[in-house]
Amino acid sequence: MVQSAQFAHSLEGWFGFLPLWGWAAISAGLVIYMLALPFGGLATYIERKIAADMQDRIGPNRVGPIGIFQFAADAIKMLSKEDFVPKGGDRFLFNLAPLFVVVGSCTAFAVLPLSKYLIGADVNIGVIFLLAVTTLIAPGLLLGSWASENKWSLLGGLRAASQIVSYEIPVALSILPVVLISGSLQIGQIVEQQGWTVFGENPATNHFWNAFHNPFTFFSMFLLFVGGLAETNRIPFDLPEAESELVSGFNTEFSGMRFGLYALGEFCDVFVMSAMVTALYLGGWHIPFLDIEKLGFALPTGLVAFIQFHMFMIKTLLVVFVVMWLRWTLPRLRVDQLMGMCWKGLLPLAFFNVLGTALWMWVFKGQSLMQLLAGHG
Amino acid sequence: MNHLMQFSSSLQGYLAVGAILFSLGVFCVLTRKNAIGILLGIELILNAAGINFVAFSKFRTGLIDGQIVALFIMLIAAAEAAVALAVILRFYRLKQTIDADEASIMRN
Amino acid sequence: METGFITAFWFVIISALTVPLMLGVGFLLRPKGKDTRRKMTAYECGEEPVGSAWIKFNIRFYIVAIVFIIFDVEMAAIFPAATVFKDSIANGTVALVFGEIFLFVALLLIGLIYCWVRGDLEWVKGVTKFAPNK
Amino acid sequence: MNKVLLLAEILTVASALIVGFHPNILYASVFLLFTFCGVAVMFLFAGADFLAGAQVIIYVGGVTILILFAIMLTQWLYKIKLADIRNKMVVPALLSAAVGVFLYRALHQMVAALPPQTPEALEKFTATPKTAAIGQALLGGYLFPFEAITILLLGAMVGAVWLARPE
Repeated sequence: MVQSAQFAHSLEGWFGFLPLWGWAAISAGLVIYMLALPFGGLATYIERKIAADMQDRIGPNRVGPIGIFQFAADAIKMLSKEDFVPKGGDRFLFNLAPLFVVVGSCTAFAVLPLSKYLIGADVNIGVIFLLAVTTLIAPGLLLGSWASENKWSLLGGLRAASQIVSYEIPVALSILPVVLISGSLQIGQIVEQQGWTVFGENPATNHFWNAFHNPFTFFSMFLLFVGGLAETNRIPFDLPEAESELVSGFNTEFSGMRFGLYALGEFCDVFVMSAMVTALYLGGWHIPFLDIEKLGFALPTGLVAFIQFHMFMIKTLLVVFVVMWLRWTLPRLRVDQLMGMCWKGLLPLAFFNVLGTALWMWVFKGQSLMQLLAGHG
Repeated sequence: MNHLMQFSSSLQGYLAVGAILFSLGVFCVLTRKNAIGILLGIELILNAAGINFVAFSKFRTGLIDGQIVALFIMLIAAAEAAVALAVILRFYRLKQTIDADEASIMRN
Repeated sequence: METGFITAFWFVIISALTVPLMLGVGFLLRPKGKDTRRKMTAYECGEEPVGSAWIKFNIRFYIVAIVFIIFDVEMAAIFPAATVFKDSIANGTVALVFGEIFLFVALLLIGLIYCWVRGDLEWVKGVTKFAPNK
Repeated sequence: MNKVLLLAEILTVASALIVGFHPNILYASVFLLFTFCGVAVMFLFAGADFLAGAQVIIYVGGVTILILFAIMLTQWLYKIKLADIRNKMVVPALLSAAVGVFLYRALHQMVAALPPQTPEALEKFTATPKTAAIGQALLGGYLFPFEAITILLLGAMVGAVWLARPE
């Protein structure tokens, strides 16, 4: 068992004076209001800037320097828009749907390992928790689309639900190799094992990034990325909200802040997916080939947490950038291609990767490529 | 209030919730005309069984076996839901209704 | 109960409270127009909506959901077995665990292949059958 | 922490009541979702951490979606057909209440028959992670039931797809 150093513990250690549950509440509030929601807001701006750069335009540039406050302007606009439930619609479900989406995507932030000392909730079923919480999104989208009594919405919602649930299988199966390697579902432990330093002795459990553990996990990472892309309804898998076919898909009838909450939930989900790739395959908070806690002199924990947090954010935002980059690169798939790709492409490949990783573990006694190269065996 | 909290975290609390869920499930099965409604009742009953197994596993035996049985219940419940809904769908295509009273071909 | 789950509960509570909070702020700021009939109609690109939106949709969605739930269950059941795989290498029961995972996966793959061969995974059925030179 | 458990139990029972009594089946299935979530939290407090996750994944992510699809597919005459609960409710209510009371009493006798755990043992049981233990058990004594369930799942998938397939 790794010494659990969750956000609440760290805060209690640094500041004291409140009971642990108080710090737990504060850490949850901090992660949601200082990371999840601001990211959801800023991502809209960043996405538009990246789009503009790729298409040789300027993009938003009016509000603040280089348009950085565009997201605030957007938020004010959304807040001051009129809000109504369509006439034949179901008011109760219409109100309930954004709740599912926001809870599903924001609660997933609880298990993201921002740093060794800043994991919101390093629960011992971390991976399962992540998968379980994000399943709340699919019923939310389905109910919201049904409640708005609009044909575009219903078609979009059905597509969204069936796409999200289908791609959940390849996503879970491409997480499975990591579980095989780490022998744990606890995300903090999974990340901890991905450390590697060239300046000294590595613990026997550490085996560098999971992506480079063996060839199968390398492919598994891409499967996870593609599956995550589909789960978050991003291009090229954005059929549920394909503008040219379904107006705006499942959120056609959602106006003002309700639409804002949907968009927010979606961007938070993109972050969660990217963070999942980072934490499970790209070493999480670890700086490549360097362990800042074993430099020979001790850094204060606060500084370590700060550095690790930035390392994690750099990696995650790089993955987010790739997601946005793909949006302006790839065309949208057709619905039959989408389903075919899931069931006939990703699923058999994911099974293959699981069995391949298991075989590698068996043959090489659980050693990673890096450990074999370093001659640990 | 304190008493209620004490009760809720005891074995009796779990059993009470399980019994309520079970009887509501039975009620649902008996009163719903709709075949999907009957399935909802069955899901409630299975959940009640799961609660009881898990509660006994913690409060009495201290072994993991109750949880494994609860896991098996879940797996079987999902398989059952898939098959039951497929049957309902078939019935719907046959009769254009899913009223359980209409399923009387086998009668007489 | 460990700290992690306490924090996780707070995450659920705070993110659930965010929704009414934001909608509440919006409620204070936004104009309250009258609900005219035209405004309340569903958006169908400017046309008057015809009939109910609760249409009968393609049964494919449903079949995909059925196949999904079986794999979902399988996925949930295989995680505990995968967790003990690493330890089993050390204590020599690896063949058993590997065999078990392999059997589990193989049996479900048979089901997948059955659905695949019978064409249940084809979204557009009949297009290839009727398309050529008719 | 007991407050959270109490809240979860109230959520479970309240939403189960709505499942039982709401005439609209779509609402009933939405509240069934809340019941599942409440039961998951109860599992968590009973030391079944993996089971709680599996409960959410299987029931909320799987069964609910399937039920919602089925309702949406079969109930396209929404308002006419969804409100179909029988008018005679007294006899079923009495009957199910009797079943519930009988069940509770019967289990209560079992509670008395089995020796209780010490508070320390309960604490320890709740705190230990269960995933690996479940994995060991599934590979040990429960190997045969586990494989039997795999075959059941295979049969269920093939059968359900065969039944649902359009001619």
